[in-house]
Amino acid sequence: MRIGYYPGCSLQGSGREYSESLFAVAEKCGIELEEITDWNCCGASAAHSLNHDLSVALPARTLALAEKQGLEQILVPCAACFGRLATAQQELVSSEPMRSKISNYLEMPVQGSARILTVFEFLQEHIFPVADQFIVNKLNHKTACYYGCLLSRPKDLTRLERPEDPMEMDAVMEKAGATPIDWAFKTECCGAGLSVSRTDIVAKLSAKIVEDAVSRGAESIVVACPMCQMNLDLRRKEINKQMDQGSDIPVLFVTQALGLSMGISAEKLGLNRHFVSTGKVVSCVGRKEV
Amino acid sequence: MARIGVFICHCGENISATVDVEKVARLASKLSGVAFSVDYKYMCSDPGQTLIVDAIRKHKLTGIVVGACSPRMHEGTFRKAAEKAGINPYFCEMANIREHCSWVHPKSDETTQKALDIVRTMVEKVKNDTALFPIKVPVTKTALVIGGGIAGIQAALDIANAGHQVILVEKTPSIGGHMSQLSETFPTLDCSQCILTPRMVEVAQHPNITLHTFAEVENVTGFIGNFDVNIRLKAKSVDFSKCTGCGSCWQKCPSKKIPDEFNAGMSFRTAIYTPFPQAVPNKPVIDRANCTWFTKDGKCGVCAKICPMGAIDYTIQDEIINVKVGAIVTATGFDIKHSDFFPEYGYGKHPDIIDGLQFERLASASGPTGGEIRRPSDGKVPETVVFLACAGSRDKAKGIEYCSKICCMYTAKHAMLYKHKNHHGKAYVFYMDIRSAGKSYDEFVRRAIEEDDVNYIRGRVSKIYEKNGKLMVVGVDTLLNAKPVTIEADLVVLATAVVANEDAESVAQKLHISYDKHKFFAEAHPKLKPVETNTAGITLAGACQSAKDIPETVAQASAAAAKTIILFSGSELTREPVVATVNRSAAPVYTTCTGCFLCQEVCPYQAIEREEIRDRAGNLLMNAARVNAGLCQGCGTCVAMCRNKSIDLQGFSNQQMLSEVMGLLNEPFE
Amino acid sequence: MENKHTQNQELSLKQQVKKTVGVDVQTCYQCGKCTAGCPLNEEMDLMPNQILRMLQAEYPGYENEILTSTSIWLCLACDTCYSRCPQEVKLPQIMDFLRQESIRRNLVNPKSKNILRFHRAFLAEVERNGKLNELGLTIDYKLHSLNLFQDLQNAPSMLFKGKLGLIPHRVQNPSEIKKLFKKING
Amino acid sequence: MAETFEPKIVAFVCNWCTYAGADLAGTSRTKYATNVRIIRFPCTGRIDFMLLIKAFQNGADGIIVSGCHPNDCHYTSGNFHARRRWMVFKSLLDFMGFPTDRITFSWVSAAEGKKWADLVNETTESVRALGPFTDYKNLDFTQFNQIDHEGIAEQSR
Repeated sequence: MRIGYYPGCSLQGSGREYSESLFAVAEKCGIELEEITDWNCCGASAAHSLNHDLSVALPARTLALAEKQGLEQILVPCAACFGRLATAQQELVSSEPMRSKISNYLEMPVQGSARILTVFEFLQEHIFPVADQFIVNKLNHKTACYYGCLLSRPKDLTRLERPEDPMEMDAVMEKAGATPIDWAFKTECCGAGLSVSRTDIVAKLSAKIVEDAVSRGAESIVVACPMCQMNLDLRRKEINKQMDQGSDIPVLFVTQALGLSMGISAEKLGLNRHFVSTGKVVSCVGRKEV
Repeated sequence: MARIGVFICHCGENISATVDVEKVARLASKLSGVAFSVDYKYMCSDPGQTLIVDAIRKHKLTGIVVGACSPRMHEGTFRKAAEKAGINPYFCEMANIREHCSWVHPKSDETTQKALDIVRTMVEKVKNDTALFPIKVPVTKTALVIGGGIAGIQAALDIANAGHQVILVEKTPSIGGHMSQLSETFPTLDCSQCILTPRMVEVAQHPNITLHTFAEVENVTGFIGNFDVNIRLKAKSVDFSKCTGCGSCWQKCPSKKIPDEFNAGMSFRTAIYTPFPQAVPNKPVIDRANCTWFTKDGKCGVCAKICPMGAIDYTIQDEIINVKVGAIVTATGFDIKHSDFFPEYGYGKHPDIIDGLQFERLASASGPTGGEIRRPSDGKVPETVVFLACAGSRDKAKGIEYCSKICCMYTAKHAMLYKHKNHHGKAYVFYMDIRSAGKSYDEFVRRAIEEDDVNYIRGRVSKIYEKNGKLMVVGVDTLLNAKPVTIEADLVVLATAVVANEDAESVAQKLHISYDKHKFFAEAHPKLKPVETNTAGITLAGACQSAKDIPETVAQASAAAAKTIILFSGSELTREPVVATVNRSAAPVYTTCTGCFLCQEVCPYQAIEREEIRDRAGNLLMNAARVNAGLCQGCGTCVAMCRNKSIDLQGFSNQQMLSEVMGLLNEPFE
Repeated sequence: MENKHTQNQELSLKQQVKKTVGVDVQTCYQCGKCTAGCPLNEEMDLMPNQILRMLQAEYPGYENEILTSTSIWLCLACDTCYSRCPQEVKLPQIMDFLRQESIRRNLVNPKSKNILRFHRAFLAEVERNGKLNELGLTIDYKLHSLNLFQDLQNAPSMLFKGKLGLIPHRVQNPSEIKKLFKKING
Repeated sequence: MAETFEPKIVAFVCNWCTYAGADLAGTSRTKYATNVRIIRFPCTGRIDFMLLIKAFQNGADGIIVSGCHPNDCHYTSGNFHARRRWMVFKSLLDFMGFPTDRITFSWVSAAEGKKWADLVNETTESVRALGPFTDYKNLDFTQFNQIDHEGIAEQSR
């Protein structure tokens, strides 16, 4: 079964360790990902803020290319990209006029037929069945699974069972031998698109998240969105200013954590690319008790 | 040879203003079979009716057509007149030349012509009328009341006090229903059990009431006045004839960790149990799903050893009893949503986010905390309590668009009770609107705000989460420029939506009554038949029909009782003879019915029965359909369905309808 | 708008929302749950439910007040409001529309200009290469927003950690994307 | 100019909804075309569609069949059976080339006097546009009684 892959721009830049770790894990489990040839940017929040048609057309181009490539399912690890692609797909499928309008813009047909996988669906359906034989270390520590907005909402797109208290990432971390904590900010917003233009806001929102995770004894925060990761990691200086006492809790991608439990090297998983040292988590590999 | 009389009414000016009534009368007299025709100013007046009676007698009329108003208006009046004159009342037909003609058309020849057409049509119909006689159905003067809550109790007592037999069936081991769980009741704050328990005892002791607790209606057949009901008496495992209710069995029962339904899951009960101290009957039953004797076959048996009367009997089986009743009162009550219904409030994972019924138990003297309001998690007395109105109600996204009606009042009551017991505590109520229409209801809410200093915040709560032992209630005050407010609470009470019981649908299907999309039972008419169902003889009482408070429930229960008592007022009831009949004739034909029973499939009332036609020797000759006149409501769907016209509808027979069509058109319109 | 009287003049903002976004703001019954849950409610000058109420009320001057608010630019489209709204009002989509309308009517609040600049810089970058290059974006944005020193402490380390690529990623044929933009922007 | 053709419309209605609706139109004095003649059934479920054919055979130009709205049937399901049977019957008529556009199927409740008036007016206009229904009149029923011996002989050869 071919699995298409849409990295999106962040995974080639600020979030590259996400794709590095994802590929490392996939490779370990002998699963191939087929990148969509000549994919383009999804338009992110800029497009849907400024121009609705553009916010559909940009993802539509990628979807059209995927169809040309004959891909029936596409993995979109980046939460933001997933949101845009899934939303665009929904519009294409539900409105014939929109569909013809867009394929008109693109000068190529587009159906929006391919199934778009979240990183959780990918892990559950393709990695979980084979994972156990590759998991060599218990990633023995308390972790806070942080889902953010775009992997939880809207629920008809993200298909989470408990959109207000998701468990999908927790399941992955349990596989990795960690102990996910029950906390209150799983699906709160980190400030996302305002990262550059209103860093002050991002700092405030992210601070609440880090604070709650730390106050409940989490030793790491695990994410599945490059924007969440960047805000919680790159913005830590600003975040710490917002907190009574700062925190150096590392922020990992779920695939990095899983990779560690599979004995993949920290370098290969891009754990050196973080601003807040990930050493703590690396060190609790195979640790006895939590 | 038919001799029809035609009587055209002016209705003052109402008809004559636009229709040339004289002309209609004149031309009508020329119609074949018409022996007499006349017009008059007010046919429905006494002189008008006398005119008709005399004409029938004088001209030996076999049938009459009254050209006047809608049959829905005066058909009865003129049928009586015909009867008075000595002809069968069903030989009287109304030609509706007012509502359908004179009032909707201008004065013109067309209008007059139309009036004539209508009259002619009915003349053709009356020629094919047959003598019909009201159907008499015997009545079994025993009522079945389903549900032993306050609705069922009230209905049962009213009917019983009118001197009729009542069979009261209750699903749980005791009557009392939700009302017995309540602490105090709005707007008077009198203790719920204090006013309820006397009624419960009265039911138990009433000579006319047979009480079956721990029992459920299995199935219902028959029809108004003559229902045939099977009731399942679930195995109590206790011989009530021996049991004295001493209670030593449940005191000794080792399985003590079963969530207590009566205390809304906030305490535990034993496997052999009486739901609560004032239960009626006050004798225990064994909950076999949780009793080790049944789960770990034959283990334990302590209760049997301990019982001084030897009343415990593990071998008792479910028993089905059959009863015949004339009327049924449905009072199966309601349920509420629980806190696990709310994702944004934590899917019920916080023990200190509770629902209204749980708070009632906390506030009740007979409750798990003896009436002290303590939070479930650690038994601490909460310093701050937040109440959320409209939890789930008026929430399209959650599939409950309707208002649950009682929450505004009981939330005010809850806040009040809390403040009365904890003067220094803080009580907040998040609300959208305050719906307190009812006798001294709004005054009650004002009291909560003004005298008990409850802080009402207009806005909905978006999220509740736990932090350092506090519940963070994230809301908004829309009366302060939509100010976001987060309240740190120790206890949160959700006024969760009132919903239908989960078995409501199956109950409705057993009774053949209809229900709305929220599974509340449907009344026959929203205004004029609020307690009847569209199945004759079955009435509704209480919250099974829609969310209701106690006064409303009691009122409706008494109304249902009144309807039942009216039904029982005569030894038999009379019904319009507009029913279907399957033709019958002498041997060797017997009937043209071929026994395909398509009619049976389409009949909404199960009125079509299967009759075996046998010869004298008793050999089966054929199966044919037979209509149960008691059940048939006269819709005639079976008639349209019948392949060879073997079934027909009295009053709207094939011959009558055909003659109408012909009469309408066989002469020129204009 | 079938109504003769309004046929000729422009649609009210409420009517536009109904027509282009397909959301009827009349369904909002002002429970305020959207505001309560909004992560940015502390930053906003108009609360989400107030914007809906103002759309409903259509008092004179409200349209400008809405379109010059900073709230419409702060909205992160995190969907918290919609996911909890009892009346299922698609507020994020309304916000998207209001932003675009605010630009069209040239009513963007000066305080929000930076957010708009960032969005524009973002799309400019996409228009150039079909893909986003954070370095290009940051430079472009800083030139427009003129706060040159923000993030300066981060940039080098980002480069060092290989998070900012110096060689921009491109689609095979960037002109294709430029064409797409041209077509859509008309 | 030639006088306008006045179509004959026969309405088959149920007693509880549409008949009452027509009564309401009366009590509220809502004016409508005089072309309609009402035949009252207890329920649309009672209507034998062969009667429609009879009506056409006897000179009707158009027909209205109207009862309670879905789920409002006084007899809970009669109108559904009517609708279901109408579907089948209509496809048969269409197959036979019978002009089913002369038959209007509608729901009018006891509260919809105005809707009844509109229904009558609209139907009257649409049928007037269709012109008189002559197909039946043109049939020579006498022919049915004569047996075509030659034809049969032909066949048997």
